[in-house]
Amino acid sequence: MTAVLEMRGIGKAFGTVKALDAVDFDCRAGEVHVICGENGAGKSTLMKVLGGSYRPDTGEVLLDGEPVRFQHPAEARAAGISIVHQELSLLPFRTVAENIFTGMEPTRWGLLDRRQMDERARSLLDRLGSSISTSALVADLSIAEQQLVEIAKAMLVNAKVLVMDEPTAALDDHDAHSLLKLVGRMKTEGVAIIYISHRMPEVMAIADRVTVLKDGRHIWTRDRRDVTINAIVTAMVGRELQDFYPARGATEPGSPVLEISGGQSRYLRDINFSARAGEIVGVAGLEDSGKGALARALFGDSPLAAGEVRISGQPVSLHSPRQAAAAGIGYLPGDRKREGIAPRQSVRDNALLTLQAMAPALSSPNGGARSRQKVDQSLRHMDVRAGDFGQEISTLSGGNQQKAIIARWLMRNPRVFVFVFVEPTRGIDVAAKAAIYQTMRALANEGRAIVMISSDLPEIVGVSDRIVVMHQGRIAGELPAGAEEGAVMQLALGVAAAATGREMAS
Amino acid sequence: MTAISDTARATRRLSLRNINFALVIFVVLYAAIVVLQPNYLDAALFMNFLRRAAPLIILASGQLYVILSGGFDLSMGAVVTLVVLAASMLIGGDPEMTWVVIASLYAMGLAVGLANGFIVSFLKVPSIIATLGTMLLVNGLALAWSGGAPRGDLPDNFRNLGRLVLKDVPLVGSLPIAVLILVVVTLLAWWGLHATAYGKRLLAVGDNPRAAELAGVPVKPTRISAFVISALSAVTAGILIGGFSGVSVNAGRGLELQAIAACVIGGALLLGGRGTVVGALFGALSLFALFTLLNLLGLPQALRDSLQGVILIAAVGASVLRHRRST
Amino acid sequence: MSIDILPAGRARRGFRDVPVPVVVIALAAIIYVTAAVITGQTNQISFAGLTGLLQRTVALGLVGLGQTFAILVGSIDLSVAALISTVAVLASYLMQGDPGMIVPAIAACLALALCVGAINGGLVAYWGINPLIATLSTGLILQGVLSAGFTYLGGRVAPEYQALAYQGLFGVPLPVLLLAVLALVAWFVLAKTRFGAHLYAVGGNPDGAKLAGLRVERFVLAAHIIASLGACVAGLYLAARLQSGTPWIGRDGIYDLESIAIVVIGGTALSGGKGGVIGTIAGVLLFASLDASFNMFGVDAFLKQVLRGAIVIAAVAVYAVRNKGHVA
Amino acid sequence: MQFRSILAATLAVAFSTAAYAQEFNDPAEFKKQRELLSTKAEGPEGKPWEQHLGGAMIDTAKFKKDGPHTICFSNAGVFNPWRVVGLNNMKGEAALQKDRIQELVILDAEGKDDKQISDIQSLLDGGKCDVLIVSPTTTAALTPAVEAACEKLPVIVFDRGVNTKCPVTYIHPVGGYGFGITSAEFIASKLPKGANVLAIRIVPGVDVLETRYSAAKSIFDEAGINVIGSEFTSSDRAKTKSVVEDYINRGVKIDAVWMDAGDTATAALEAFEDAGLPYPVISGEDQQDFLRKWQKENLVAIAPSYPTYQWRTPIIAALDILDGKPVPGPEWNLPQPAITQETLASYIDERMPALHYSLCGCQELPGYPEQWGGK
Repeated sequence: MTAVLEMRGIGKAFGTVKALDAVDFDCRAGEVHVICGENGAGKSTLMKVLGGSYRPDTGEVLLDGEPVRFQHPAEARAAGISIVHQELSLLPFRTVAENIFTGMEPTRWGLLDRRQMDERARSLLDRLGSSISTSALVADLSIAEQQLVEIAKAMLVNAKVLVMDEPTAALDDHDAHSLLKLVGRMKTEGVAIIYISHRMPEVMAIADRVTVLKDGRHIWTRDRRDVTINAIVTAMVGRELQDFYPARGATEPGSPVLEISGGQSRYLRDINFSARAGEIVGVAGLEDSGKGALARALFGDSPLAAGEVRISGQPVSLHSPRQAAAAGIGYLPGDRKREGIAPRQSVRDNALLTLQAMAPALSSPNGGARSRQKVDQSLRHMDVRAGDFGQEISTLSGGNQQKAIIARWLMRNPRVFVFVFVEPTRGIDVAAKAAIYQTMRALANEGRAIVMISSDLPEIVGVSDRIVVMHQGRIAGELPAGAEEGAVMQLALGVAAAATGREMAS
Repeated sequence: MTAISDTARATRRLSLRNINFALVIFVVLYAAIVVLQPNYLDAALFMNFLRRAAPLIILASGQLYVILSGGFDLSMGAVVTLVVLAASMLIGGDPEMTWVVIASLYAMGLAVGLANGFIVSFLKVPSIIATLGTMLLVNGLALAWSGGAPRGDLPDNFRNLGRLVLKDVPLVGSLPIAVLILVVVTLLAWWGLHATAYGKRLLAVGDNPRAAELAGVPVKPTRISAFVISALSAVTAGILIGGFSGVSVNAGRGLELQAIAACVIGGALLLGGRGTVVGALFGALSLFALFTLLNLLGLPQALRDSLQGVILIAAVGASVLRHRRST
Repeated sequence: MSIDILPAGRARRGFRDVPVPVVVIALAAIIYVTAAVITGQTNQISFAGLTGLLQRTVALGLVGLGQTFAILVGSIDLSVAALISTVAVLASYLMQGDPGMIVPAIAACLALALCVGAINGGLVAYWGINPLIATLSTGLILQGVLSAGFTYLGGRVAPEYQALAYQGLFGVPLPVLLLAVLALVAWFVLAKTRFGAHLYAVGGNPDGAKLAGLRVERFVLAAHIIASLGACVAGLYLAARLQSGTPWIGRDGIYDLESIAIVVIGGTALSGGKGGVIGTIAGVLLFASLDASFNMFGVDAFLKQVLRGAIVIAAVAVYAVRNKGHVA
Repeated sequence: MQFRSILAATLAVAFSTAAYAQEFNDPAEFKKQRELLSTKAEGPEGKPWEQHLGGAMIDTAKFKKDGPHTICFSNAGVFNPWRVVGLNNMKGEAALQKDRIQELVILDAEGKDDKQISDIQSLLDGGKCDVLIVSPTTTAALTPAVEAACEKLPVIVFDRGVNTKCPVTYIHPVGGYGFGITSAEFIASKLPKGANVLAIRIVPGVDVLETRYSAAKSIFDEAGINVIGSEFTSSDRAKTKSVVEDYINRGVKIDAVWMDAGDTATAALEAFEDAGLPYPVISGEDQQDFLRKWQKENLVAIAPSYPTYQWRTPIIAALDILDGKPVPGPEWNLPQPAITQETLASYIDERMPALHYSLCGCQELPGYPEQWGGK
């Protein structure tokens, strides 16, 4: 089998930073070639070179053996390279059909052929097993549905090469499964598929070959048969990673720190939920199961309409994030870029933001607990890597940004009793993941309650002391530490709700 | 690691250059003024220059707060007009009334600022439209109240705020009251933005309101107070303008755009998140030095607009290029 | 299952689903008719009264059409007022009453608008200067050169040209027809062509549009050129209607801020990617019926300003208030 | 100095290639207005708004109509105090004649030519008007609209004119040349040859203002007086004061300040006060603040006027026309007096606001002084 795509000796530097250093890569028709690497390893840069967003400094790209040099994404697209982007590139106020055809609208006598658009969009979505209406506005879709539209958009062109950059990051396990099936089908149709993922089980499930990049260099490319998860991880991190998931707490959890009884809202029904000091409660569920709504309710972002919330036994009112913060809840948002960082402010100011938000408005920004030494200490404690904590946070990698945001809440130590982590490791590389799990465990061991809301099943199972599974706005059931992924999935799908769920409610 | 510290150094150099750019423009323009008119080097004339520039600088400092929060305040000029007209009508030439009336002027400013803030924060009207609306509204109210022709008169103790020059002051020679007020206001603005937790909140809100909210920042109060500060600074500027030159119906015309321009020349990023009071100060001084220079050159009035446009494009264009090169 | 989890692609019903233009037009009609009835000037609801009303929409409507394009791609054009003045003056200066110069003068004005639009678009799209600053500056430059070069009325347009602004077809004034035709063309372009779809894509998500293979800069440039052409046509219309252009008609008409206001009132998002020309036409109708109603009630000039300010805010707030999240 | 002139010249050349400025130097009109200034007015003594300077009368029998009448007025706008005082005068006159007037309908064009054309159109469509008064925003722009109105109604134009003879009469004071002549001749008479005068003006390009400067300039040239600068200040007091300060700082002695409109005269004087210099000879206008300052500081000054009482005349003319009485026409020249040292005291009224125009002829009208903002 010959390679459809070949990239030889690709180098790309930004200023003095070498993002790619003589990387070789190829992909054959009908294979899934997975690229693994930490954030900043150069995966996205390599794909941007392929997609025509960047021009390489050195090396060449060959498509069907012919050298190509893309000046603009338009050319790459025309050449049959199709990319499902990690960052959603959709238009919220346009319909699904219009989005799928962005830039490739069919015309008839010079006019948009909307009927053809609708029909072809429908058949694409059907192929993806989705029933989204083609005339729905994208703004009205869930994140998972938007991801499907994104994939449909990439499939529109009869791609020779299909690049999927963490396509399952936003999907829950169920949707991720159907996506993987689809990838398998496309493979049999002879498409060369380049697949980027941080989810190791997924990698092992679909890969034909695996390539590992590190620090902009090609480490190795091997057949799936010849690799193990451990080997991949070791190559990515550059050392052996032990104890990926930290050991569970040695002591029994203490008294309940956070209690919700009778919680109701537009998206939630009958929420009775508690988290005790020293435990990590994992909240699992499908997209739209209400687990996101639960997180937002806990942080006062979309408050409960009825029910009672207590923190350390005291009833609290959570009607705004500010109230929640004041009540002692720390919140790590899932969408770092949109909800986490203030990109143009310094690392230090980002870490200080909550303290500054809660301090008297006219007090010094660096007074008392907000002193520069204390922030720096906190940032170093979190192992945030930056040349200078005074630089803008947007210059840091995603993992370091996430750690800085955790530091933001740690700065409020000891007045934070509950931490709510939403998708704590989405888009974060393996090494940084492990560090974040360690931190969560350390926070719990200090006597706090941790609520971890995640779509990543291995993470839920690996980290949680207790697993709460949600289904259609209700708590479907609860499972102990170390439960099987399958059991979680059954509850999430509503299959096993009857047995366990009722037990828990009583 | 080395890569990161390189960029870090680059950003630090950059922020230094950011301030310097407006400063450089100012120094160059003022040097040109001095070439034409060497007596502008006299302390007294420089003080007089500052006295005249004071309202614009104060407006720019207030506008900066709104710009940093991610918005615009187009209603500033109308507030200046309102202040000048209201002062003359309420005081009616009676010096006893001055301080009471000044207090009520600030109350009016507070009301306008609150209105702007509420419309933007709660009614979710984009600030460019919201403050355009209040601009029309306030201007109309001021004119309707005065019947289109100002009534009453400003007594000397009010006028002195913008007009009086203290002579024989140690160190500086002469010292206009307006410059004293300018120094106080600029220090206050600097303190509020760079030396309080509030200032950091404001920057975060302008940078990413959603993230700021989730970090516990009271986004709406922060944003509303930015509009209030802007309106209060417009009141201060209005008092100085009324003091400097007396009552007129178009005292504030066009000042809002000049204030925005000053901030932008001073390196503030439109739509929020980056900017400094020192930058706005030198931005306003540059703009004012430009006006003075053009006066001295005796260019046709009309071309002064053109040159202002060229300077704006140059200032913003240059900062865009600098940023582009650094990333 | 009473839970309110909304299914994919559902159709919601309610006030928010009534298209903005419909609401705005209804509001305009109610205001106008109420004013006419209350003040007893029911003959303003006649054909003549209505054409008079429509005539009031022409200049602002033409600018608004162009402005819609700029705002749709997420930009904005503050230079339209200065360009209107420039075009009006240039047209009358070049014509000097000579009918033979009508076509060359129009061509020159269009060429000028093309240049101004290209400069605006270039500064915004290729140089990356904030559109408010870029177009404010080009406006200042234009206005300055104009007032310096033409201190007084620069000649007059040809009588035949002037007649165009005052003649009608079946009783409908030609300028109203012009606005209607151009609005139709603009609607057609935005709704029915690839170019239009691409403008929405560029405005709605510039990064996404680029990844989808669109040359984003070109569309921003094109939108600015269209905005300038809109202002140009408005300037040409005003030159015909006023016989000669003065260097301050654009500024006095506040066409820059008012055109932005009507576009936004018509439901086009300042952030781009949402809205259209029907909303703009609705917005200009609202402004015109307000104008006419104020006249009927004999509202004092200053009070008029107050009311207009309040209405601009209220009209946008009615829809904006339901938005979740923050605006700035 | 050289640097300045080179820079100025370069810029001027760069921008002025397309320069096209209408000439405002019409010697015939200059001469005519100079004569009118000394012409004896005809009409009732002490009521300059009913007087006229020479000219023909026009027969209006064909417009005769039974009252009471609806008078419609399309106003350019009320964007400056002069127009505000004027509009009050007109309303005052209408109140005085309220028995004969059913309604005075006023549409305000807010300074927009386009809107004024529509306003006139809608007044015609409304069908209520018996007579139409127009104060045009711009001469040329309003011509077609006025022509259309003439076909339906008697039309009276005042302040600025239109390029058509169709209105029954066009009411205006002597004019801009007259204004310039009065002020400049006074200044020239007080200064020696070679003295310096600074001209402060509002905006370029407005006919009624440009003629004032053109007349003044030619008189200064004739008298050998240097015009050291001509600056536009948009009626902005702060700008006026700054501009004058800049001129003072140049170190050139300013012997006189000539102004094409008086609203910022006191601001110009303040610049001299602040610099500790003696007051210059100055020409202002008939606003109270200037007159008071003049009296208080014993200035050498004159206040020519473009009297606001001309706003009363259109109502008087309208009623006369509808009565079929002949009126002065097609041009109705009103007298244009100046306030001098001798007459100064009689024009000062401490009750009135600072920017009130003394030649309003409104002292006897109902509602004075409250309606004009007085106490």
